[in-house]
Amino acid sequence: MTAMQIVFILTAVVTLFAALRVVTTPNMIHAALWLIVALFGVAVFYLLLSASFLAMAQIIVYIGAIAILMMFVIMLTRREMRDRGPQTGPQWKWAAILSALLFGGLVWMVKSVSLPASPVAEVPESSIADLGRALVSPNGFVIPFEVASVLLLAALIGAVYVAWTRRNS
Amino acid sequence: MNSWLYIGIFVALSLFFPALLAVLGWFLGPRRPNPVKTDTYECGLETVGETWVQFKIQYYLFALVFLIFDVELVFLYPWAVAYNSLPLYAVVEGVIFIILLAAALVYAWRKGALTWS
Amino acid sequence: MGILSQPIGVIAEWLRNLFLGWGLSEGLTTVLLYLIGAGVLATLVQVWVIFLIWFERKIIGRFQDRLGPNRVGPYGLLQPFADLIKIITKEVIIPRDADKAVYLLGPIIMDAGVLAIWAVIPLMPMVGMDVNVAALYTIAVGAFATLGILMAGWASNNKFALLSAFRTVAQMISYEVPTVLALLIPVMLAGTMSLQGIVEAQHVWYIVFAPLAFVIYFIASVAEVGRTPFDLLEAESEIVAGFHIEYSGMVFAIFYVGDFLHAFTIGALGAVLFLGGWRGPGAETFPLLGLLYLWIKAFLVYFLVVWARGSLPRVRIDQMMDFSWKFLTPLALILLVVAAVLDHFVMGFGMWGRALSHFAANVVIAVLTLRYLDHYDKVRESKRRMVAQPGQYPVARPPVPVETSTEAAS
Amino acid sequence: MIPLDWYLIVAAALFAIGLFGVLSRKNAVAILMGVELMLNAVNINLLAFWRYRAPTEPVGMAFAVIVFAVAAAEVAVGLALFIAVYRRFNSVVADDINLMKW
Repeated sequence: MTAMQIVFILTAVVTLFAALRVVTTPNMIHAALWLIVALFGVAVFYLLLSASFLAMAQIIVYIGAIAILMMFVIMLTRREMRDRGPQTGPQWKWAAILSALLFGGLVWMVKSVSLPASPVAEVPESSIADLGRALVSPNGFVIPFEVASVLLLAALIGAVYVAWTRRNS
Repeated sequence: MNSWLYIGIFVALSLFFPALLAVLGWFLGPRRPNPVKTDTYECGLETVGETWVQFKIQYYLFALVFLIFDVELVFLYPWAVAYNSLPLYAVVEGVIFIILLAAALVYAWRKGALTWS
Repeated sequence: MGILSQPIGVIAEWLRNLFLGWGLSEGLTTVLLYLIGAGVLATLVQVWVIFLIWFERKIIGRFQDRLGPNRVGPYGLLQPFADLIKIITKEVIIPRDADKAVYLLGPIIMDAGVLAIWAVIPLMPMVGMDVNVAALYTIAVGAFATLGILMAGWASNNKFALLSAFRTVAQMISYEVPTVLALLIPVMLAGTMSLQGIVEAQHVWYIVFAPLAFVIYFIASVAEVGRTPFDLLEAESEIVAGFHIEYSGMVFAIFYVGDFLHAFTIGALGAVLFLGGWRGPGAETFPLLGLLYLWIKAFLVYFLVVWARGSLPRVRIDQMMDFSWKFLTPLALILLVVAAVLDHFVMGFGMWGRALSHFAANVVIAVLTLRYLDHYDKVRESKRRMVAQPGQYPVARPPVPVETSTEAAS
Repeated sequence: MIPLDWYLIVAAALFAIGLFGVLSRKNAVAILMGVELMLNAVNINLLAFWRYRAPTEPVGMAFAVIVFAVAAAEVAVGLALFIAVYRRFNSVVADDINLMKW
């Protein structure tokens, strides 16, 4: 067992435990904080996969912005500091069975195909510059790149329109 | 990979140092809690009402505009790294991207979402 | 390869051989070396903060025509240590209704989010961990400082702490946008996100290329730290405190230390990004000189922060939000577009030609911005309701208003 | 070196947990958190396949970046809807919002 594998297993345990807490804890703020731990674990996975740019983007976008936004909304949409009562619906047993089935099916599928044990090549030094070039090259992702920008613009307009009314103050 | 090992160790240490300070303070300081001392501090008065205030939607709007900007800026960083080797049309594509970003800003501005009231 | 040309290398080599001589494995030796390096740097930086506290009190004292601390030790140098001993013996009060784990984690995460930035700062040539996303790393780590504040405010179970945390976070994320935009310009000019690479690319300091970007970076960072003139959330002279109202003793001191450390860290980052980092005469042959240069430059920027604190009045929250979203962000966007288009055409002009054309463009933008602001001011002035002004009107009663104010409605 | 299927199994577990969250939670924000977990699981898969199959080409990274943008847009609009709903119903519990149910 190499050091990388130990780091991987530790990260996996922490991430999955945090994810479980996200879906089970009754306190919504705690759920958001556990979500941050889980997302941080995913960022560590990205680092292990040599995708350092995406690891940083994960932290900036998910932890720095999305998680903060979620905490804001949780604090905006509640009437008491402490949440009381169960936070899961009556259908939680069916949900658990379905999720377990899905997980079992996925594991069976992963195990039934032969997958490489090690990467075919190293990630080149210039991978970030390559990504930058690919995002604006006509043979690459220029259309998704600009469409993503338009999508975000649309999301902003939609969200501001929906959430913002003059009367709320 | 080695650099990330170092950074990982550094991050762990930077969590450890303030934690150590907190533990030091906990053990070296006195501990004599009483109901008045551990009460919520509100300028010396009794706490009025639940600890819940209807916060303004304003905060959400700032965080929202920030989220959109953050994601788009993350898109721009690879473009900036590759900048030196980009042909003119690729630079222009980046500029179009920035202009779309500016359009988002202008919309939020015109809508009044950025005005603190 | 003497101790002067490769100080860290020599020491690291010596330690490595020592550890290997003890029979430790190669991997464990590397981990131990990193642990020692990180530990030494983190400790030095934190001890440095103690000196900074003394320095800032002294300087602010002089600004305000006082002496500052002068009782404990020569020039009051030991004052922060006396304060430290005092605060360490104070009780850590945890409010009854607080969410204890989150309450204690808040300051720790906030402080760690500042300290961890030092992992990637290039201290001298060849030293400092060089990752290819270091510029983004500094922003990513900064996100944790924001998170720590939100946690602290929420866990205190105090509506004023929570309200203040909301405002602080709104302020921090608002000013993060211009910071990130300003950071994009050095990255674009250097063609790399590695801070070591950015320093090496600065044959001409980037403050010549992009003086306005430096100004934006500086203002936005000061606002992110929440220093005067942007400290309305903990306005010491007006309200009790901000999000840390329920904190006391050493746990409060962590916030305090984090605040000072953050101010110096933005100085170091500003020096690395815009002032050439460790660059200076002889730095390549004697790396320790590079460390000295970096420290002096970082200290200069830090002094600017203290200077601003000593001389500027506090702004209102609406002014502060407007300043970020309606002035700094559009300006940074314009700067970015101009720099991107201009640099493509002047790339072949040689180092100084490129630098000077960027500088000229910056001057033009600065002049246009100032003229626009002047014009905007006049327009606002003419729209404002006329009020009595001493000396202009003999009676205190204002004349009939010509135009009603439009500002009150918005 | 870590085998590829480790990543895939962790991603599958994360996806299953996210799905459980989406199906079982009552609070709408918590449901959105489950969706975030699922999106992250997908991203781990994308990057793992990129790393092991085609690390020399930036395709996988570009895909992951686009997923980021979609996730951000989804969160922004979703949370805005919750705020609008909260203003109307004074609740973000999914079962309470049943105006369109019958």
